Amino acid sequence: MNPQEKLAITINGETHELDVPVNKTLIDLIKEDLGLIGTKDGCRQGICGACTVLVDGVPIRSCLELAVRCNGKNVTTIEGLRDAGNLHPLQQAFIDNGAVQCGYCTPGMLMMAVAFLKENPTPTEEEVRKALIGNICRCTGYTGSVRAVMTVAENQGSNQTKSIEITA
Amino acid sequence: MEMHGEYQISADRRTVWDALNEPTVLKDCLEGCESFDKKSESDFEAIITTKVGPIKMTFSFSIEMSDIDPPNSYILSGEGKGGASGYAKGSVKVVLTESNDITVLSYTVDASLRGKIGQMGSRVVDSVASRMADDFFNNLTKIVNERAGTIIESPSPTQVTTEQHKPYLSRLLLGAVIAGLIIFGIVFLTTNP
Amino acid sequence: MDIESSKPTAQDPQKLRHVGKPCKRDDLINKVTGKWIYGTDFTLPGMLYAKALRSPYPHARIVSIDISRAQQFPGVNTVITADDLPSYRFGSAIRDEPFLACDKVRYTGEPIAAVAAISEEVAREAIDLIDVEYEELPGVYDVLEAMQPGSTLVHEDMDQYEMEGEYNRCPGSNIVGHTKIRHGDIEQGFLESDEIYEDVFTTQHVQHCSMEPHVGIAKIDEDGSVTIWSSCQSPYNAVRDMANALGLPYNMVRIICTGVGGGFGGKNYLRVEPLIVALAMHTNGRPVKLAFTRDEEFIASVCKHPVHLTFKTGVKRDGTITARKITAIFDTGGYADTGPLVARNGAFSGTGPYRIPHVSVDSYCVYTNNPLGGAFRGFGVPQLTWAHESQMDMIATRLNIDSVDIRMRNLYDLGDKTCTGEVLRTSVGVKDTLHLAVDLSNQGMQHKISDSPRIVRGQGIATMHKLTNTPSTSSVIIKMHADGTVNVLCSTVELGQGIYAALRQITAEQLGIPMEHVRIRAPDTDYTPFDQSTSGSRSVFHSGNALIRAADDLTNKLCKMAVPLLDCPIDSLVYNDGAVWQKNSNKFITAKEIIAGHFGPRGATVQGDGTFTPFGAKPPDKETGQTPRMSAFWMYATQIADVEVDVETGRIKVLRIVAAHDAGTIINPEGAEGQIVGGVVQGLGATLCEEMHVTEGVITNPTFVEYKLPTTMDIPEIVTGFVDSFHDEGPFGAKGLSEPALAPTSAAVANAVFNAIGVRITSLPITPEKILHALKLNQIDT
Amino acid sequence: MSLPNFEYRSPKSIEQAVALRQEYGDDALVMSGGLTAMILLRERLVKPRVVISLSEIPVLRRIDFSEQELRIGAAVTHSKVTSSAQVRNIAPILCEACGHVGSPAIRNMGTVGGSISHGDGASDTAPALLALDAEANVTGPAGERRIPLKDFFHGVFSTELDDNELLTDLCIPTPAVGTETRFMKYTNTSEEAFATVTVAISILRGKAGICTNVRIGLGSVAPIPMRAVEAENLLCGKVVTKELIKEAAIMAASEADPPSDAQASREYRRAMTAIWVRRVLEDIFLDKCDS
Repeated sequence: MNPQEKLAITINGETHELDVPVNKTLIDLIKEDLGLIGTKDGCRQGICGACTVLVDGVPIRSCLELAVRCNGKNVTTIEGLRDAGNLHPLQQAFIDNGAVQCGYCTPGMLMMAVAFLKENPTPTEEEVRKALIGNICRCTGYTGSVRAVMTVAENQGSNQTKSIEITA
Repeated sequence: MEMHGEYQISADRRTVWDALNEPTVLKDCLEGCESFDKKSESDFEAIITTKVGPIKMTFSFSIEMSDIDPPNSYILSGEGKGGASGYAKGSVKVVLTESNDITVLSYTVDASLRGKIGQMGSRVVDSVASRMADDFFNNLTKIVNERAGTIIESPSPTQVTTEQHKPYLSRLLLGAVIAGLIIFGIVFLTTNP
Repeated sequence: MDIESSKPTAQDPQKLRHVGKPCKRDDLINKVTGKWIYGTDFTLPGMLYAKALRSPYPHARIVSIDISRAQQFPGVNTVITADDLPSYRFGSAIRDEPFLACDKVRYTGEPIAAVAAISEEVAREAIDLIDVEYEELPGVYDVLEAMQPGSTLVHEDMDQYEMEGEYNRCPGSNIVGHTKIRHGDIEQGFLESDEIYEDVFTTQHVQHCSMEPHVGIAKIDEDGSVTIWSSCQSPYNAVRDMANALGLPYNMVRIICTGVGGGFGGKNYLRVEPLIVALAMHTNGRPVKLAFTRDEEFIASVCKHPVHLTFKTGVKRDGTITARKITAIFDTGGYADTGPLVARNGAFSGTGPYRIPHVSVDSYCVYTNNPLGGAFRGFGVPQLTWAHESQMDMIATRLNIDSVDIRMRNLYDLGDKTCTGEVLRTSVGVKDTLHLAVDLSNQGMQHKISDSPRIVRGQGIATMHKLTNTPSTSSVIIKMHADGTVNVLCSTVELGQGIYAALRQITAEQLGIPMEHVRIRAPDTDYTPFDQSTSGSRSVFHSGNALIRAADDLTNKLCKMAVPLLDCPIDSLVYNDGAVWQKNSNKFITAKEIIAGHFGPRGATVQGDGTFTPFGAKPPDKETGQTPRMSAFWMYATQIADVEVDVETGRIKVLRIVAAHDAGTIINPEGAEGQIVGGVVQGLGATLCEEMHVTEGVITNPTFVEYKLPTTMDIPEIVTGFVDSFHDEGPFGAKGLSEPALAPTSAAVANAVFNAIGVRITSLPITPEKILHALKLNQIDT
Repeated sequence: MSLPNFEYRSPKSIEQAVALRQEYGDDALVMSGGLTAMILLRERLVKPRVVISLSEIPVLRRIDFSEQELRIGAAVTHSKVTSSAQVRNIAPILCEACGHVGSPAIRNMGTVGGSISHGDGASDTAPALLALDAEANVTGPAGERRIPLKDFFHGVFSTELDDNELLTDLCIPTPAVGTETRFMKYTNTSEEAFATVTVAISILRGKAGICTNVRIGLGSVAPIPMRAVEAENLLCGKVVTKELIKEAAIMAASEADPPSDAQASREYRRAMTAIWVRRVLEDIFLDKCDS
């Protein structure tokens, strides 16, 4: 058996103490050990973006990160976007703007969009496209997801509501 | 993938043969060659390890001689099994010509490589392949020239022609394959005539 | 009420409550929260993980396989090769493919052995311990060479394979399918023409790249019955092909569909299932799961057929086409898969939506040792459209005729007869799509014009038509619960295209109940009735019509049950808005009350059953391709592309694509636009940057690092529009929608590039390198 | 699908890391951002006994600057460089280069030191660092040594680093006043693809338009990130004209030794080297000559 290490990791606000083999990737920890199936495995080379999660608020490729390297870190997955039952505004906007068809790229794209909007609340469309360049979608042709992010940016900009603080 | 090149060695053909006669000389020229032994008149086996960056691969080769026209030219074809990391296959035609007191060794290689190495991207291989072949011939020229005296001029760079695109596996290790194949050819020639 | 009278009349749209209105899909809430379960997420207790050992050689004899080391590796449950299986062979058109390679391998990536182990890592390590001795054979990689008599045979014993009826093959050669169309007298046609132009076009290997790789789990019970959980498009294709391969009765093979992360045709037939079934036969009942890695998606699944197309067209000086002779050669790789059907489909749409009196088409499906060609969104039509729309512009230039005019002169009208002898009697909106595209295009563009002298602008147009696989059948069962809410049991699969929303709209409209009362979930062939396939843009038309019939059957039953409850004769009763009414009175009884009244308070379910097959559709004649009805419906589309070309680098920037489509009545407007935009972007990928580089049967770029898909930064402004068109046999007048979206894009872009810099690229993809090379040749000529 | 078995070490200081490297030699795989290491592991191209992670060595994630130079720790991510005000005002083309690496999430993981020590000819950041005349600060058992970046790359995936050394900093000398720098990454398939050619140029324009300190860095057009030395010599000490720019561009293209792959052929990469070196030079000398 591969050598194990003790790992203290917070996932979507819940802290776990686990013994983890050192060669376990973060995506395998999330999906196999913690049963959070929302993060998707598309290419295992860091190109398609379906495996994007937030580590301390920063979007990374969970297929190219070792679980043990996230010791003491705060990981947010798609399952962590819901805040007390209601959807994150971006989740609702993706539904309303035709940004989702097969849905396999959606979790990764949402995590990237959430982190991007937090850092850049009033982006131009060009900036939104640059932010999502690493999330490949084969069904929608991207116009829906770019429109969804722009809509949320405008709504947040206009009524200055407290954007739902995700558990990162 | 096709590769061909030419090397001018400042020694008469006899000196080139003598130098090439010593297996230790050949082993020094060929980086990563752990063993090579003669199985029969025209069959050889060799183990070659090559290292590119962090990647280390070991090939066990079985080689066969054909179209032997001593001492002018011959064709070598061989197959190397590298386990999971890949398969190598290639053939080399070598021609030795002598003009006044230098020997011109020209070679034409057709080789392909398959397996997991392709994951590193096909853009990697040509340069590695030609570099390793160049390294081999530089070493050879240096050693032979030490014996025969002066160096006439540096070898012409290896031209790499590419048909449309490279086979699946990167040609990363072709250099080892090519150099290895050429070596055996020469070894065979030297021991035969 | 018999079936015929229930045919939908042209209800005026305002009265419709659901069809044609925006509607929220009920699968999206689970997808944006990561709850939707795809095949890759699916696990079962005691499940084993599988890996396949794949051939590195495109054509080789298997001299020996030593699996002993793999068998002893800790954690390995089973290792199998072809010797552990009876000689099962599968294939939808021709049963030519073994579960595991036995005598020789015919394409790089063909599975030779398979391992089932307690974890993916163990299976992965064990695969490396299997030693195979190959004897490489000379392969055939050029499809033209593969067609010549005497060339290397990929399948020496092709004549012994069982084959579907309608494809004709030529044993002793590599030709596994040959479709012919003979209409009028082709030589006479060329005599009547003023000019004859012969042009050659080619297309490349393109991979579906569904974001979810192929995945499946198989389990075999003591009684020998096979259960497969699979992320597949067409469960009944899998039942038929697997049962035929295993020699089992159909009811012993059960396909349970998981969520699907994109299909695009790649998951329409068996691909991962044979391996997991072969392993499951040796794991003593434990389920076996195999999920392809991304590089297996390139080397081990099917891709879009590269096609060599020769178009010889005779035209009058005024642009009227008098004759068209087509030779299309599909490179279907080591095994046929559904190649013969794709070559056939391509042929029957191949002449383009043009009235041509004299037509001769020969469409071949040819074995090589290249990667496998299979079903890809468009089924051969995008390749043929690339040729006929490129040549149409080439002819327009040669005759100095405007490219819109030359099309208008030849496009079909209502009542015209196609080259396969079908009279187009309804919904022929191809000219309308041309007008709409031109109107939308003239409304100006967001993009400002570049002022650099190196950037040149151009615009191009392309028009197309496509049939759907005909005849084909769909059956549906509507099950009404005691509370009046409804489950629809159908085997159409939600791939992401939004089909369940459209089918729920049709059901809610027919039953007059709210959308929330209608649910559809993934099929299970033990329960859901037959549906031929989720492909060919056929689902709305066929499953929609089946739904209308099922709703009639259900409402008839409710009316019969209401007779004693309302105490009046059957013919005085009518069903409307979830209840049975007595005509010209306000007496009514709701469905809920009918069920309670008829079956008692514990309730029951009432099922409506509906089946639909287009009437009058006969398979085409094998020699001439003639048939009174080639397609249940014809889809039309016109696209206009605006491009900028950098004349120094050859780089193309597509500024805008206008897409005007005739899909009949649009059931779900938002969903429809999404299908067109997604299709256009897929079309752009195949036009500009997607190519599987295959050298001597070996793919040199099997990863997303070197096989590039369009990203958010590669998409142009996309303007979509739908002509209003009504198909008298379609549900509410609807036809089909998704496939045409990517067919005309390539030719529209190529025509725009020609318009910009006078350079004609005839091979896909249109790379900057090809443009620079062509520009240099031009400079030498001029 | 997971990785082969290995032991994991996460040293807390450079000294500990170097000691580990010395102990395990080439039986150890160093993981900085982890992008390349994870692909090598997953494809079983390497089966190291130990993986050494640099993610817990804070000093490697620092950016400091002094009068003479800007020092960027080897474990600084591409995102951090792109958003660093210090780097932006001292070496703007490095910000631009890091901003073109892969995609946002890749830039949050990949490190400047990781991509340089990998020795990839198609690196986006190496041409910029070459143009900036950067030096690699390397620490080994015998202590630190400085290697000019132009001598750092030997061949495909092979660099000056030997098995028990670590790249710890990249040091960029503060450019002289009047230095003009430009960066351009050209891809010919999709916007997210590897470069077809990357050009980074730094030129000091002295009085009367005489140019000195000319450095042209090229990526993806040779087995290693390279300097177009011949082309630089053509420009050095001269007043730059349109003609001279064309000449230098053609010279740079002839110095290149481009690979052929699925993205672009050797000939096309050479042609694009000439086009883009010329365009970048014209952009620098826009006022001098009509573009």
